[in-house]
Amino acid sequence: MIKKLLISTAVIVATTQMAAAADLSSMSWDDVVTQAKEEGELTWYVWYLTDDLRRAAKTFEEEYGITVTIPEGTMEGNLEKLYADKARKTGDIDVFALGWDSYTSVDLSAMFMPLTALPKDDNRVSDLAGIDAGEYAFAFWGNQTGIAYDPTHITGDDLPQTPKEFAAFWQSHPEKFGFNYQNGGSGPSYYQNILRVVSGADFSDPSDSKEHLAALQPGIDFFNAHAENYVITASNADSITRISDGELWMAPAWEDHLAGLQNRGEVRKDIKFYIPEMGMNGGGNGVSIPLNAPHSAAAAVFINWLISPETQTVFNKEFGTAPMNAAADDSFALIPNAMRKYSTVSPNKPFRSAMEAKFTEEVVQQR
Amino acid sequence: MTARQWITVTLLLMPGLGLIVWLIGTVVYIAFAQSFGLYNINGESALTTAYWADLLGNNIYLRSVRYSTYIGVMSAIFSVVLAYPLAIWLRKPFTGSMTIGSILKAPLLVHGLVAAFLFVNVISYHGILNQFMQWIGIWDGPHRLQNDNNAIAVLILQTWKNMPFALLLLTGALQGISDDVLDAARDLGAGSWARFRKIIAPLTVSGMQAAIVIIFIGAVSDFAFQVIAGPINRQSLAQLMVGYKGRGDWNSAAVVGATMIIVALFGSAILAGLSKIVMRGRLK
Amino acid sequence: MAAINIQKLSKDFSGFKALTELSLDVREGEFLTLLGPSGCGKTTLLKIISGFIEPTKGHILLNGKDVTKVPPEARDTALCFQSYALFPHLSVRENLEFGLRQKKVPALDRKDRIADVAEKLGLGPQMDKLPNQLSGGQQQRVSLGRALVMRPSVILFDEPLSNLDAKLRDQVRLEIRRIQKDYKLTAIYVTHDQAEALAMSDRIVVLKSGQIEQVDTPERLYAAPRTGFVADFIGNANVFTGRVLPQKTPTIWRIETPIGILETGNNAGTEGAEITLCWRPENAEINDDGALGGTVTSKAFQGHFTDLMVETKGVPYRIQTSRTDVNEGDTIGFNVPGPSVILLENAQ
Amino acid sequence: MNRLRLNNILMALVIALAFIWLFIPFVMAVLWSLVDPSQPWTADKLLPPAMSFYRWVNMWQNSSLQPALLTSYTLAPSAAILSLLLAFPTSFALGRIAFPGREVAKTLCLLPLVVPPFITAVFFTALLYRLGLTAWRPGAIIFAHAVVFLPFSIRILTVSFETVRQDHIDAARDLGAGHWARFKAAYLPALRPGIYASLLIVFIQSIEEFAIAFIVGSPDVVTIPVLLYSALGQDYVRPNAAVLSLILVIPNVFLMLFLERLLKSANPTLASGKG
Repeated sequence: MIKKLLISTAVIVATTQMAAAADLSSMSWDDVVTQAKEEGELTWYVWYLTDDLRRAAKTFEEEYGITVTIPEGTMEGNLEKLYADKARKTGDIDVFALGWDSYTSVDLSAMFMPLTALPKDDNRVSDLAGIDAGEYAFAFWGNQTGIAYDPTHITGDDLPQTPKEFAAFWQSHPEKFGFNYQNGGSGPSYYQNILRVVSGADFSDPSDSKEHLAALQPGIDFFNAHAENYVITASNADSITRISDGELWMAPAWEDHLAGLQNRGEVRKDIKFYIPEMGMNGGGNGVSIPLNAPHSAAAAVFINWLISPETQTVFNKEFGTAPMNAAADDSFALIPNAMRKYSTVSPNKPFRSAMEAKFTEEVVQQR
Repeated sequence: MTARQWITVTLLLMPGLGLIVWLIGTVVYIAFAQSFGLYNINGESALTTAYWADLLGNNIYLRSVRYSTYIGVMSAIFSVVLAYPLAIWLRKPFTGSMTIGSILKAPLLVHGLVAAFLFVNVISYHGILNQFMQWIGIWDGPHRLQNDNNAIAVLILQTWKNMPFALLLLTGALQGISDDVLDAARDLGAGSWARFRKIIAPLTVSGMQAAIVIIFIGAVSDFAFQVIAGPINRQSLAQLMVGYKGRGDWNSAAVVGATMIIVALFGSAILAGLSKIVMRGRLK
Repeated sequence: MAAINIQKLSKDFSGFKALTELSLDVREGEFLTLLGPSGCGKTTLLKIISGFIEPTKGHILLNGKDVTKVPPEARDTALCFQSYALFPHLSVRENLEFGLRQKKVPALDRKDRIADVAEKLGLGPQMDKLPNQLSGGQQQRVSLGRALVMRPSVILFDEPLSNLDAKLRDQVRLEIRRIQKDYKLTAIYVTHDQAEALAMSDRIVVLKSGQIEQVDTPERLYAAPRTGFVADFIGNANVFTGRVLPQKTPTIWRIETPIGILETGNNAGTEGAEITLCWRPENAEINDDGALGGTVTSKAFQGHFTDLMVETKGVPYRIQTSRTDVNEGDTIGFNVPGPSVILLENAQ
Repeated sequence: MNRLRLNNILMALVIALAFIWLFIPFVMAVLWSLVDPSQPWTADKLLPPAMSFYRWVNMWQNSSLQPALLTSYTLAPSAAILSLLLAFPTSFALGRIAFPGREVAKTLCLLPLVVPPFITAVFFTALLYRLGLTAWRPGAIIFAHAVVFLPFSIRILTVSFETVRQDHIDAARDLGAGHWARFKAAYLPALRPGIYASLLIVFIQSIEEFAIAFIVGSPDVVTIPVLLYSALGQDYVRPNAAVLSLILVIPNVFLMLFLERLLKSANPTLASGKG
């Protein structure tokens, strides 16, 4: 009765359903492109910088005449929708963006379509930060966490590189260093790497067993010992804007987020960025096509455009991302390539979420 | 009332009241059911108090309950305490009282989220408040006002948003008191304070209780103000619930939801009772 | 118990002159009624005496003390409101007790005074009820009781009976008068109902547009109204203008009026003078060979008398008679006895 | 008269407070919405160095503002109409028929106001998942909005039904009017202001509603409050948030003022709205 009731009150359901996803791998690339143009539209589920990505997708729209719609949504919201749509014959999602480290916790073959139809390009990246997504996903957005700092207060050579040096900085400049623990991954990447180095726990083991979490205790004590000297910020954006305002001197940030804000004139251009030697998480985001995508041809063509060397160079220039195509030019990145060797792999779930809950409860909540 | 009339009345009530009771009833039922492990979305349902036990021991949850109740009570009190004298002052119309009334009720027109943004904008590191304080020399440098720890920002926002609502209800209640009754009290020797305590307060208790209850429930279940302007190290019940739901942990979200309903009901009952005692001198 | 003197009281509501230069003395223990059409300033005067309105000019003395600037809560007066104004959330007992509490009268004394007033007003069974559970008459009595229990030096009434039905009004009227006498209170009573004024008052003040028209006992006001306004406002009166004719005998004056010539023993002044006079409809005596005559235009039976509208030479007037054989259209003759012709001042 | 002087002082105080409490924040928002990206508005300058409508144009073209406006301004009227239809029979019963337990029914109608909106949002979503109706998000939101705002429409229509004069109905009936004619002649004139007021109030409530739209709707359905919330969240850019705030507030202010005038002509009802 309830189902009938809801259907009778559903006044406006705008989405029109196209034909079921044709099997692309058997078609030649030109046929795929012609079918994509027939489909004429695609929906790309990506959860961050949606305004700027819409502007970036304009060049694709002009080139192929296929309109790209990017809905608003959080990462969790999109994931929830992905699982909810799985049961339907044709879902709403054509291109699905996902954080690279989440590919370990998703059953790729059951969810996504193999991207074999795309023309061969060995420079693409499907194995990133120790996770190989096979042919189900390609990385399109390399990002690296690090520390953004205000050069007017700290010069290049006395930048803290290890937990001890950070503690010393906190001591000498109280409340000048801040990091977030929610609304964005930059702060978590920072405190997780400090926990790793201080406690020496094995971060490749994903188990969230009691002992594994208990091993982190030295790191937890480290943070609580210096609680008064550092500040907790509200989100990625909050950390960076507070450096730009001059309230903070240093704060963890995403390389691409900082570059994007600087290019758009939101924050001061002179803010610098570096990866401390103790290492901070790097990774990226990938794209793939759900099995029941309504416009799979258009999706394939879009992905091909997205990870082409030309687009990756534009992304590097405009968003400061680490390019995910070997042939792309990465000269506009904020940091020299040599420093990228300090990039570490972020720990896997469920260990990571258990660690985040433990840090929130035993450090943030104690303040 | 014959049986036929009963049938027509129930049929008439079905689409309106019926749906309300169904939706709210189902929602509350699911909240409590899921908090005990039943009616699960994915996976099997089994009656268990594990979720409650787990959360009742969890520091974040306990702080969240205390924090949301603190916000709820303070917002209700501030809003009503501010609205009361204004309502009494505006009871008798005088030149300009209409404009003052509409100015004071203006915040009702502004959406909560917008209010939060405007407020955060004003108290931001380089906002106008910091600049003004520096300009007149009280502060030597800009102060960090945003996301302050004891949630003064959230309380200011709640009061900014709820005071007009309390004013609306109290003005309505005050209009129920005829001038003659107040003149009679004065004629019998009651000064202005005695008139307030003996006549105005008791007769506006029900209006005030309604205001306190609705504002308290609204403030306890606040999400937007907390997320935008609230302190970092504490979460409101709604924020915690949405957080658990986001991580797919529906059962913990249900426990927090159930707690919110309990706090809302018992809290408002206690506040209503207290306000009656304060205003009327006895609980009758 | 107090005497009140009102000296040159004026009240100007931004242009509208409610009261102008009004002076009045109220004797101790007297039941004085302020009577007049609506808008004549009687309620304004009452509110000034009770302190709710401040006069623009003039003074009020209570027992010789100037209370013009004293606020109502500090003035030894008690007001019974037209709307009763009982406290809706307090029981009858608490309503009666309210004023005593403000004056911090000791508990024992309060109990006695309340019991006394409750017994006098027959409110015993209603003591613990809320006002909305009482009938109109009972509410009125509680309002009266609440004022009486204060034993004020002056008790003020603002048309307290206007919301009661006729039967109840008579009964409560007598009660108020009886209690006022028992407690020997000075009372000022405002009403627009002349029957009430005549029945209850020691003296009546007739007010017209903010000024006193006449102050006197009910009987003299009825018998010797000063102006046409008072004559017609208290009871009914046929008012005419007339010219004095030459006198036949030194003690009889003859006055020519639009309906014929009237003779009276009262000194109407010199021959040819223009004067105003009136006579009461019930004083006319119908008999066939009467000096005056007229045709009956309408007839209204009122129980112990019949009200006749009569017309002579196009001029209408009223006659009340106990005879029941007169019908519409009859032409009747009648006399107006000399003593019942009342001479009025010319100022209308 | 010191009371008059006291009033004037207090009035001046309120106006000054209103200036700080209302006027300054809005001016700040307008200024922030005009900041041109060429030069960020830093602390030392009182006014933004470069002002232009770039932000407004940018938000109009690139952000999902247009779909959000479309969604909001189609969701709201549907919810208003649905709420009106659902409320009609109940209000007729509550307004015209005296049945025992009517007062209990009236208080029960206020249930949605007592249950926190986020509870309704989260566990209505749970219900949708259980029923597998997650594809019907717009319909679900319209349904949820209509039911959650029923207290407003029921209350207004009940009051309107109570103002229908029984003698009008009897007169029409006496003159041989059938059911429909009687409704048109006696009921409709008295109900019309109530119907408009109810439609308008639920419309405004639905436009401003955030909890259900955010939880039930995301990620497919985006209303203006949800868009504003996301702009204030992770990718917080102050000028863009300023633009969205003004877009959300300005139509509402006019709608509320229009409602105020309408209600003055109709009858004093519950015209309060909460963000």
